[in-house]
Order: sequence, then C-alpha cells, then structure tokens
Amino acid sequence: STNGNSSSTSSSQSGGSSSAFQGSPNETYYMVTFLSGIEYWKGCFAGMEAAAKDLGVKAVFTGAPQYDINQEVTTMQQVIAKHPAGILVTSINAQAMTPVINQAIAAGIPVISFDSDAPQSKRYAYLGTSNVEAGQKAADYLGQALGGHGQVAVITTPGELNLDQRVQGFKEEMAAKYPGIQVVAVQNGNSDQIKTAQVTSALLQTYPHLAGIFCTEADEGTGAATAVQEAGKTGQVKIVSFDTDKATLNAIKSGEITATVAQGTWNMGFWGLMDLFAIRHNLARPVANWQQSGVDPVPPEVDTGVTIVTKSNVNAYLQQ
Amino acid sequence: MARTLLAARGIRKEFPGTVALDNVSFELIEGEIHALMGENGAGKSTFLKIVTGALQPDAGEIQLAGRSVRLHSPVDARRMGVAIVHQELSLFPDISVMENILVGQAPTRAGFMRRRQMQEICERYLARFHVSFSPSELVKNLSVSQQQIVEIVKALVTDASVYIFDEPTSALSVEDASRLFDVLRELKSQGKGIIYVSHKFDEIFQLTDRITVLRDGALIGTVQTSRTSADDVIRMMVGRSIERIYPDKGNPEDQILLRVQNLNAGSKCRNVSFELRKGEILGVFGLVGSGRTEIMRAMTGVDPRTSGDIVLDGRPVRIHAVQDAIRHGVYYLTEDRKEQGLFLKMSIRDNVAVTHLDRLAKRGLLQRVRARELAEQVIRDLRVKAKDDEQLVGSLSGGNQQKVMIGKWVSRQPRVLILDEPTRGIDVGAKAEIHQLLRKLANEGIGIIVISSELPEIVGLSDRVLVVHNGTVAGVLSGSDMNDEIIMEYASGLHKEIAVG
Amino acid sequence: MQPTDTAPANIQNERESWLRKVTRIRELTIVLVIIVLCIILSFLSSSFLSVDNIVTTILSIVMTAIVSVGMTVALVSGGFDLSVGSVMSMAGVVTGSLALNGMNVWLAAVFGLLASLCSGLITGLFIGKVKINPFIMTLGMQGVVQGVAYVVTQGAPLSVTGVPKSFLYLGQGNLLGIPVLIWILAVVVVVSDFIMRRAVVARKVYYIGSNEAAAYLSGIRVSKVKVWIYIFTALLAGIAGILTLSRFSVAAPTAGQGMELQAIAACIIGGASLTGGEGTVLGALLGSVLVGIVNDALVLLNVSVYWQSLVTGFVLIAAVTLDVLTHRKKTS
Amino acid sequence: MQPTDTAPANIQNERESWLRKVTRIRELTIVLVIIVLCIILSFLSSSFLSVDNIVTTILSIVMTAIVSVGMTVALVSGGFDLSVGSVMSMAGVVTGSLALNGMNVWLAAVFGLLASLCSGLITGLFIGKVKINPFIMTLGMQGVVQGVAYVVTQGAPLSVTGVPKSFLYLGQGNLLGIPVLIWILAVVVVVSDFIMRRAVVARKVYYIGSNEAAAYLSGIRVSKVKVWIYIFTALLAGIAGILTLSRFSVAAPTAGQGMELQAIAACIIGGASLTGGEGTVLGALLGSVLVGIVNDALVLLNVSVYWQSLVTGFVLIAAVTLDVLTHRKKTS
Ligand SMILES: Nc1ncnc2c1ncn2[C@@H]1O[C@H](COP(=O)(O)OP(=O)(O)OP(=O)(O)O)[C@@H](O)[C@H]1O
Ligand SMILES: Nc1ncnc2c1ncn2[C@@H]1O[C@H](COP(=O)(O)OP(=O)(O)OP(=O)(O)O)[C@@H](O)[C@H]1O
Ligand SMILES: [Mg+2]
Ligand SMILES: [Mg+2]
Repeated sequence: STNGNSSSTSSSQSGGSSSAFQGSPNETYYMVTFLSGIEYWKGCFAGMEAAAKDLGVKAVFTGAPQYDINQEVTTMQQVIAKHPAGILVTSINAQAMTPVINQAIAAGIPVISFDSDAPQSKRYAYLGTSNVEAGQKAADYLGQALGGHGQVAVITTPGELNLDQRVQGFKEEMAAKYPGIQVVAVQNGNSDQIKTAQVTSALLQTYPHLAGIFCTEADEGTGAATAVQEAGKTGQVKIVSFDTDKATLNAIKSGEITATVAQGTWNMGFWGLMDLFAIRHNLARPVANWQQSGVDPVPPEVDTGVTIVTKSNVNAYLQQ
Repeated sequence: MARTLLAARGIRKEFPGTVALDNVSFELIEGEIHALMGENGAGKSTFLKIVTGALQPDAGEIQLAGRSVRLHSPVDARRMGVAIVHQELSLFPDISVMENILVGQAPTRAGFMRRRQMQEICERYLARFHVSFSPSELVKNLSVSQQQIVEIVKALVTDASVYIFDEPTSALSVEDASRLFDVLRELKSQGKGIIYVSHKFDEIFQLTDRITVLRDGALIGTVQTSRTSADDVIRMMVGRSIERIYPDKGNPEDQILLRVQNLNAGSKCRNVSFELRKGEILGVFGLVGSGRTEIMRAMTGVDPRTSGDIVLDGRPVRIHAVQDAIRHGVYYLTEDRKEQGLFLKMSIRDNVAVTHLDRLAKRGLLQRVRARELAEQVIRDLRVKAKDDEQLVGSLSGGNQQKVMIGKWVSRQPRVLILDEPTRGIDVGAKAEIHQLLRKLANEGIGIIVISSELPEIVGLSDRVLVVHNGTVAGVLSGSDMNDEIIMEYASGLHKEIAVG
Repeated sequence: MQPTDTAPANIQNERESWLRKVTRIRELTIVLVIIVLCIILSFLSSSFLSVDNIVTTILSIVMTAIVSVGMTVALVSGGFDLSVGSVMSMAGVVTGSLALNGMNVWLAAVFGLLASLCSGLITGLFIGKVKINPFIMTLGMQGVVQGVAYVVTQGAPLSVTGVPKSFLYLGQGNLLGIPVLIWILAVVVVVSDFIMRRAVVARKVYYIGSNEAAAYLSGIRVSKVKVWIYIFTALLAGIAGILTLSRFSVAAPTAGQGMELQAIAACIIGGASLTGGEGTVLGALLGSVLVGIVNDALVLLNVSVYWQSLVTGFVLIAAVTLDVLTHRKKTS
Repeated sequence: MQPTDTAPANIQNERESWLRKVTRIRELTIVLVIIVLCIILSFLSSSFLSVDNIVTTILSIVMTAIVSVGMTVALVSGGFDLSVGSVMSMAGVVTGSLALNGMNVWLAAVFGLLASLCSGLITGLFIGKVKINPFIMTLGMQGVVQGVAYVVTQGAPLSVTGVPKSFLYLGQGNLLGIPVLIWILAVVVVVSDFIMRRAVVARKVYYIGSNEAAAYLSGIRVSKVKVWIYIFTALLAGIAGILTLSRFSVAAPTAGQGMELQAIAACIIGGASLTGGEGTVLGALLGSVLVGIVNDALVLLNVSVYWQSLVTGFVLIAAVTLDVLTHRKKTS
C-alpha cells in the first residue's frame, strides 16, 4: 500500500509534464545569504540558476546586505512570509538561524543549508566545505610551497565566523604538520584593500623575512598583493588568497598571488536546488513515508570540495 | 538703617589683554533700585556676571545678606536669591515660552511638570506686559522685543531678594518699559533690591535711587539720583560732558532716492508704500510687533514678498534676494546682532571684511593687509573699544559689538542704509557719535532709514517719521507733527489714515 | 533665492496651541508617508499585509527603535552617540560569557547592563566634564567597547545554551499572541515619550540642546545632565543587546554594527536635528518604522541585492525631502 | 563647574596675533603627540623609523588624507559628508568598468570624476537649496552612490588589466624615489591649505559655518556656496577613488567603506568641529597621520587583532583629551 501511495503522489505532482524533473515557472526558490553584496555568492547562485533553468523554475537571490544576525533572520522570515517552494540558506550564525529554519520547515517549506550550516536545525541537507578544512588545505599548499620553513602571516576580518574558522584550520594544520613554519601574526584586513595594504606593508616591515601570507578573503588577497609588490617582494612573499573573483585570478596569472582556495560554490547552488526540488516534488524516496519515519530523503551532508587554484589551472577558472 | 542685600569689595577681573574690573566695590540695600552706569566696555556686564557666579573674580569679596560667599556657578547665586536678566538674550529658542520662563522652577508633581499650572503662572506675569503671544508659543517665533519680555518675566517669577537687569529695555517699547518699571517699583516696595543697567538716562532718573558709575573697569563713584543730574553722570562716565546727543536736522534734497510701492509680505507687511529722499533720515516708528522689521526685510529681499515695486533713483529695480539689495547699494542692518548680524567666533577684521569680499579680493585671494586697514579704520571711526582688529567679536562688550556691525556696513558706501535699532545698548557718548555719523552720511547724499523704539531718538534724529501700525503705514509725519504725542497716536492706530504715498 | 533657514522671520506665527499642532503635523507627514507606502506595497505584494509579515517587520526594528530612543536624547542635547552599536554587542557578550561560565543568566544580564552603564558613564564624563567633542569621544568609545567585546569573545560568537526559559521568553516568547519583544518596545516608547515630554529632568536636555550657555546661566548643571544623557543612551543600547542575546541565543561581537547610523537616521527622519533642541521619541519610532518597511519591501518585491542600497538611499532622501517641503522645516 | 563653552565669556582674548598663534599652537599639540608617539615607537620597534616604514605609513594614509581635506571644507561650513566613501568606490568602479569596456583609461577617469561631481552636485543642491539636513542627505547619497557601484559591478570587484602604464604610474610609480601618490597628496594638501587660508571663496565657507544667518544677510550666497562645498568634497573623494584603482588595479564596490568616519575623525583630531567655523587642511592631514601611525604601530607591535580596536579607541580619546586639556579648546 505504501508503494501505491507514493507513486500516486508522484504522478499527481508531475502530472501533465513530460518528466518528473520539470517544475512550473511560478515555482520560486530563494537563496538567502548574509553580506549579500559580495561576489562569493554569485558562484553559488550561478549554480542555482543553472539548475533552475534545467528544471524550469524560478530562482531568486536575496539576503542581508550587512553582516548582521538580525537582518538575516528578518530576511529569512520575510521570505517565509511569501511561502516559496524552497529555500537555500547560508547561516550567518548557526544558533540564531536554527529557529527560523525550523519555522520554514514547519510551514512546509523545504530548506537546504549551503556554505555555512546550521546543523542543529531541521534543514534537510548541508552542501559545502567546512571552512576549517579549507583553511587546512591552504596551509598544506603554503607549507609545501615554502618547503616547510619560514614565517607566515594571516590576514583576516575578525568576528566573522566563516573567516575565523578558516584561520583556525590554517593555524592548526600548520602547527600539526609544518613545525618549521611559524605563524607570526594574525592581522585585521577588514575585508578592504586599502586597509589590507596598510597592514601588509607594516607586516613586511616588522618581519623582513616573511615568506608567506594567507588571506581569508578576496579583497584582502588583492590588497596584500599590491603591498607586496610595492615593497618589491613579489614572488618572494607567497600569497594564498581565497575565492575566485576576476581580480584574484588575474593576480594569480600575473604571479602576484601564488594560489587561491576555490570552494565548490557552483555545486552548492546547483545540487542545493536539485535537493529542494526533489523534496518539494517528493522525487527522492529512500524509504516510503520518509516524512513520518524521520528519514532524510537527500544526503544530509555533501562535501562540495576545495580546489587550490594556481598558475597551472587558473585558465580553467578564468574562462568561466 | 536698611539691610545690605548684596555687597562687593575690591573686585578685580582680568581678561587676557584687558583689565575689565579693577578694585570695584558696590553695595545694594533693601528696597532700592541701584543703577550701574558706564560706557560700553566699562565692565558693567562683567561685574554682574561676577556677582551672579557666571564668572569668577581674580580678587575681591562678595557678600550676600551680610555673609561672605563664594559663587562657583550661577546655581549658587540663584539659590542665594539673586535673579538676573542678562544683556545678551539667553533664551531657549526651540522651547515654549512657559518653559523658558520657568526654567529650573517649573511646578512639578513627582518629577513631572504641571503644564496647566505653568501656563497659569506665565499668563499672570505676561498679562502685565499685555503680550499677544501665548505661553505655549516657541520662543524662536517671537520678535526680539517679545523675547526680551520673556527674559524679564523669567527673572520676575523667581522668588529672589536681589533682581538684576542688564539693559532690559534695550529692545522694549516705551509702554513695555513703563510696565516693567511698575513691576520694579512693586518689588522695591516689598523690600527687594534691584540692580539696573541702562544707557537710557530718562529711565535712570525716573526709576533709580542711587547710581554707581564705572569707567574703564574702575569705580568712579556712587551718587544719590535725586542729588545729581544727567550731565554730572555723563561727566562721570566719559570724563567730559556731551553737548548734544542729536545732530542738526539735515536738508534732504527733493530728489526721490527710493520709492516703495504696494509692498506685501504676510500679515506684518500689508500694502506698504513710502519714499525716501536723497540725504534724508527717515525714522520708522511703531509699537512692538508692528511689523517694522518685516517691512524692511521684505523690501531688501531677506524675506520673500508677495508683491511690491521698488524704484531706486527713478529706475525700477528687482530685489529678490539680499544680494540684489546689496548690489544696488541698499544695505540692511539687522536688529538681532547675535543671531543674524555678527560672527562671534571670528575676529573684528573678518567681521568687517565680510561685506567687502568682492573688493578685498585680488585674483581670488583675500588681501589681508587691506582687510586689516579696513578693520582698523572701522575701529577708529566708530571708536570700538578693542585690543586690536584680531580680537574676537564675541569677547567685545555688547555696545562695541553693535559698533562693529554698523561699521561693517557703513564702510561700504551705501546708497540706502537701513538700520534696525542701531543704537541698542550703545552708551550716550557713542550714541551721539553714531547719530553724527548718520547725519554726516545723509549729508553726503545717502538715504537713511532708522527703525527705533526710542521715541526721543526718532524725533531727535529723523527728518520725517514713518509710523507703522499693525503691518501698515499709519502715516508719515514731518515738521511740527513730529512730536511724541502725535507719533504715539498714529502708532496706536488711533489716527487711521490713508497711507501717504 | 530664499532666505536662509536660520532666519527667524521664516517662521509663521499662528493661533493658540501652535506648538502642539505643528508637532503633531510634523510627525503626521511621516505617518502619512508610512501609510502611503503601506498602501502601495499592499498592492504590489499580497503578503505585505499578512500578519506574519507585519510581525516580522516590527520585530526587525525593535532593536533599532530601542536604541533610537536613547539616541534621541543625545541628539536633543546637541550631542551624538556613535558607540551605541558596540555597547549593544558588549552588553550581549558580557552577559553571554558570564552565563556560559555558570552565572545565573539574570545576574549576568545585570552585569551586562552595568558594563553598558560604565561605558555610558565614561563617555558622559569625558563629554560633560572634560568637554571632549561627542563625535570623537563616542567614536573612540566605539572602538574601546567593541574591543572589549572582541577580547571577551576572542572574536567568536558565543552560543548561549541551557539558560532558563524565563530569559529566552523575553526575546522569543509571546504574550497575548504578540511577541514579548514588541510589548517591551511599546513600554519603552510610551514611558520614554512621556518622560521626554513631561519630566523635569528630561526637559533639561531640551534646554541644553537649545542653548547650552543659557542653560548654564539658568542654573542647569550642564555637565551633570550630559553625564546622565550618555548613561541613558548606553542603558538602552545595553537593553537592546541583552534582548538580542535573548532573541537569538547568540552573543556576537559584531552584533549592532552600523546600528549607530541607523538609529541616527531614524531619529532625524523623525524630526530630530543634529544641532540639538529638537526631536521626540515618537519621531524616532516612526523613523525606525519607515526604515523597517523599506527594508521589508526590498525583500518582498525581490529587489536585486545590487539595487537595494540605491533604493534605500533614494527612499530616505525622498522621505526627508517630502517632510522638508511640506513643512519647510528648519535644518542646518 | 565651568561656564559652558558656548558662553562668550569663555573666549580668551590674548596679546598680539592671538588668532594665528593659537591656530599654530593648536596644531602644535597634535604635532607634539605625533612626535612623542614616534619616539616611543622607535624604542619599541627598531623598524619603525626606517625609511621604508615611514614611506609605507604615509602611503597608507594618502586616501584618508585626500578625503579628509574635502571633509574639512564640509565640516567648516557646519556640514557633513557621509557619502565620501561610496563616492570613492563609485569613481573607481565607473572608471574601471569603462576602461574594461575599451575606453581609454584617462577618458574613463574623467567620466569617473564627472560621476563624482554629479553626486556632489546632487548632494549640494539638496542641502543648499532644498535645505535637507546634511547628515540624512549624505547618508541617503551614501546608499544611492554605493548602489550605483554595486549595480555597475554586480558586486564583483573589477580587475582592470591592460591599461596604459602612465595611468598605473599614478598609483604605483615613484618620482625621485618617493611614490607618486605621496607627491599627489603633498600637492593636494599644499594647494588646498593655501586656498582655505587665503582664497575669498574659502573664507565664505568659514563665514557660513560661523553664522549662517549673518553670512546670508552679509550678501554671501549661502546655498550656492554650499553646492560648491559638496562638489569639492565629492571631487576629492573621486580623486581618491581613481587613485585607489590605479594603485590596486582593482575597483571594488566595497572600497572606501568606513572612510567617512575615518575622515571625520581625522579632521576633528586636527581641530575641526562639527558645529562649523573651525578646521584647517593642515589639521586634517595631521589627524590622518596620527591615525596612520597608530594603525602602523598596532601591526609593528603585533597587538592582537582582538585588542586593536580597543587600543585605537583609547589612543583616539587620549589624543583628543590631551589636546583639549592643553588648550581647553572649545568643543560642542
Ligand atoms: N570673555 C572676554 N574675553 C576678553 N575680554 C572680555 C571678555 N568679556 C569682556 N571682555 C572685555 O571686558 C571689558 C568689559 O566688558 P563688559 O561686557 O563688562 O562691558 P559693559 O560695561 O557691559 O559694556 P556694554 O555697555 O557695551 O554692555 C570690555 O573691554 C570687553 O572687551
Ligand atoms: N522670526 C520670527 N518668526 C515668526 N514671527 C516673527 C518673527 N519675528 C517677528 N515675528 C512676528 O512678527 C511680528 C512683527 O515683528 P517685528 O520684529 O517686525 O516687529 P517690529 O515692529 O520690528 O517690532 P520690534 O522690532 O520692536 O519687535 C511680531 O509680532 C512677531 O510675533
Ligand atoms: Mg554689558
Ligand atoms: Mg523689529
């Protein structure tokens, strides 16, 4: 009986269309972010839009312009008030977002978490790379590039959780695997080129033998590159940055930045929407009646992977 | 023997560069009205600030009710029963009249104001001055004279033993002044002591019991009012006698310099027409709030107007903004020198230079030497008591500030000069000088309009008098009609005549 | 060319109860702007007038509005407080970390408030007694207080778990179907409004803002009142911080960032002026509401995030221009 | 208790050339603070007084200082400009995107400057003619202009490649061993300082800031001058934006964020006041330098990021307190 039940649901929902993976154009899925203006989300949303196009549904990008818990919670609530078909959300803060995510689920709106998770919430799945792991990857790359010796510094924006985690992963990995490398300073670049350039210059003064810099954010990467160049130390000081915006990629190509950490942003958006769609249309049914039995219909945790982009593979990214 | 309410001994106060007071002693007894007189900058206001705790003396002793006290702040003085009306208006523009009056002493219940009761108290006092505004009006909407009344009432509501008035009537009409005097006499009869500062001799002799004179910060002496004369007091004040306060009348040319026709701008300026001849001093008189200021502001483009033509030297001119008026040589001196006239935080030089910017510029740069010469000339011509032309205007005495304001316009060769209460707060000597100066300018062919609330000044100075009543021209008087009674009749609206064209 | 705004002659002098009339009318413009905006929005988006959305919108402005009430007092006095945002985060962080270390959360909240009061006291003393410019003083305190929040948390947001339900009720509970936070806001606004209009101590703030020298000469202890002003401002910011903690169970050192400008904007939209002497609590509330509605509309109407700040800026200017044009109110 | 600062009685009246003396002396305090700080730092860190570090530090404040010069003019007039940071980023973004679309970069820079002037013109017209409060107007423009930058870039920093060397020389080149940027700053400061001290048009700004009503009655076209003030402020912000682009070869829509507060802080440290009438270009420069040194020191001394804002705030307050205590300068 369970079999018949679920097949009837399936047929009724996809009825009229040629395939199960075909939605209706007024079916709207939202991507909710914080610091919504930054370039990073564009990769995620590009993936979501690609999926939306394939599925014939609508994808809308929105979020809180500032790094502000209240703003993101409010935006999420406002989106819920519109009863969308599903929400892809990245949480500025896991704890603070948990109740609203649950509120959406309770209202029957499927929610998938991407990039920054809210693990305690009832979201169906999380797609992303742990920022700690991304930091570790950066450390591994820089550690090897420096041959396991030398002084390195970190430039970050303190107080932003995802960035803090990258720093944490970086430092832990360095301490664990590269005892010859010293993390001499963690400085505030405030996600701003001018500020980062100032801090980097001062770092270069303070540590004349500085061999590497890890920047947890893209604007900090380009700012640091400029300062290193102004000091005439391009190449001498290896910079590992984060994310794959045009400026960073160009800087890699020209050798001002040695490498950057690329997260699987496109995949987060693409598979995130696929998950939402599958849940919405009840296409994924690992067990019958998963709703009642508490079984997750989609893979609960998906690692979208980390790639280190260097001069050797930068062209692939530049062509996107 | 009456009790001494307030005594000061050997008071000295030095400002960097000026000794404002030197060894000044003073005594105020129960039931007396004691005048404090002196030229502009003699140190009167400074003395009063010291006895009310707003300034600290460098040396000397102050006694209140027989006890030696140290006043650290105005609060101390207030608590010991000294109330003061300061020379410079010290009101709160954004706040209602009643809260201004009852600042610090509003009737309260559990920390909250009792508005009804406040209103009653204020109305009671304001009624004595027959004012037309309500206690809930914002002070910034009142005219200068109305504000002065508020300021006075503010002191009167305080239950004090000593009341101090620093030039309370400088912006008041004669009626309001006499209403104030009634109140003062009443206070006197209750055994209060009153210190009264004024440059108006008639008031002093009408009202006060004793006169103390200061000159250049030094005590000249204290005399019984009844046993002295104006001439004696003037001599004490300035060290010489002043022959005459008003210059000879001029002989204006027949040529009409300025003609205003059907000027309309709100309810305080309705259908105003008048003319001004070359070389003439036209006095403008009216009761408080009659709209004299509004008429002149509308005429000179300060305030927008709804209609009206202005003909200058036979040619119609378009005046829509102050700059237009200035371009045509029509200058307006505001009555509100502190708020609208002067740059208190800037030097005398800067204050004078502002009206000459176009002439002081050479290739866009300010010529400092010429600016200094100009300022020094103003200081000399108007005998401004100042250290030099770089002294900040805010640190000048009230009268000297007024002189700077006149100077900055006079030095720019006007064709028509409009002065709103130009001699407010100016001492006898300086007043005579300003009158001479105005007459001299008139004789050079300039047309001068003087708004004044002082009837004697109007009569003494003007060639003709334009009387304003309730926003309209009640009449233009000349020759023998130009006397106190007739002018007052017109001003009170008793002689409602067709405006003279 | 028109006369400058400070020229007194501009002001109309009308009949009785002028003051109250204009005050009402002035706030009425914003009320009208808000109403018109609501009508337009309800046509553009069906969910705008839903109960959920209204509650969400009000909830989103609770903190801004509470902080704005404090800011109003500073603005009325002719001052300024740029440290409110960091005081807000510090209060939350102090409370949170004490609670995490085992202290009863209510007691911890008292310490959080005390820390805020301390910051307000220092600000007030420097501004009132040493006579430091409020802008630079509060900008400095913004750094110091934010620094305290960073040092306490070492940058990481504190997740506060296991605190008593009674505390969470403040930020997450409902009373008569309406979130407790909204009730709190209502109480703060009504009480503060009454105090600012009627209490003698609050009127002193208006005196100081209107003419500081005259206030001094009238026997008002200007320095002392100023100290209290900044204590009050900090107190409200502290309350907002603790309520934020209660609402999200998270104390982030970045909470409240940018709050100062939002609050000042709300106050000025509501009729306060940076030169002091003007401003009401009601105005601050209405200003916050207007900003809240605009933010809500951006999401509801799916305005592209890249257009949002443009639209917000535009609406801000439009609202104030409208207000100025209808009242030709003095600015400077 | 002392008399309040606005009481005329407070104003000190000294001997000859009082005004100039105090002006000099006032800036001297900051100079002294800077010197003392430098001496202390040179003991604490051997690299502090190295030529490289000095150049680096000056380089780091070029943008702030240029923007502060413009801000000084707005502050002197009694105004305010919160939009400078976004104008900066917009100028860079407009220039960058035009250059990326094939326009000659110098021509693109002209368009970038024109866009800045436009923004300044709008701000000036609303403040000068419509008489909108400068705070709210420039806050609104901050949003609008920032919005333009976002819309143009769709949020992504523009990487400007392949532009002529001559353009990059502005931000990256050296002249006589000193970075061109520092020469540019020097020229801007010297010229503006001269203008502000001597030019008639600049005196008008001081008059307006000192007493707007009196300035109007004295025949100064207040509204017109105000329009020019905000055009000038925007022009300098635009220049800073284009120089930033030239320096980094990247035009980020987020560049210049927070610049407005830094610039205002620099001006106020340098003696400007928010009530207008006071402030010099030299002061703004010194204020920027002080802030730059403090920022440099934080890194040189390896102060933990979590302590940095605390230390900066503290130094800010200390510097201004010292200044006030030595001069009992008027604030308000
Ligand atoms: N704050 C100050 N700084 C410097 N000089 C001052 C200051 N206050 C007053 N003076 C000077 O002290 C002297 C006395 O001034 P004061 O105001 O007491 O005169 P006054 O007798 O009240 O004159 P007026 O009749 O014009 O009001 C003047 O020379 C004035 O310039
Ligand atoms: N700035 C102002 N705003 C509003 N109303 C004003 C203002 N100034 C004056 N008024 C009103 O206009 C009326 C006329 O004032 P105005 O100053 O023109 O009178 P006046 O005849 O010049 O008398 P005086 O100068 O003696 O006060 C007054 O009743 C006052 O209430
Ligand atoms: Mg005096
Ligand atoms: Mg008048």
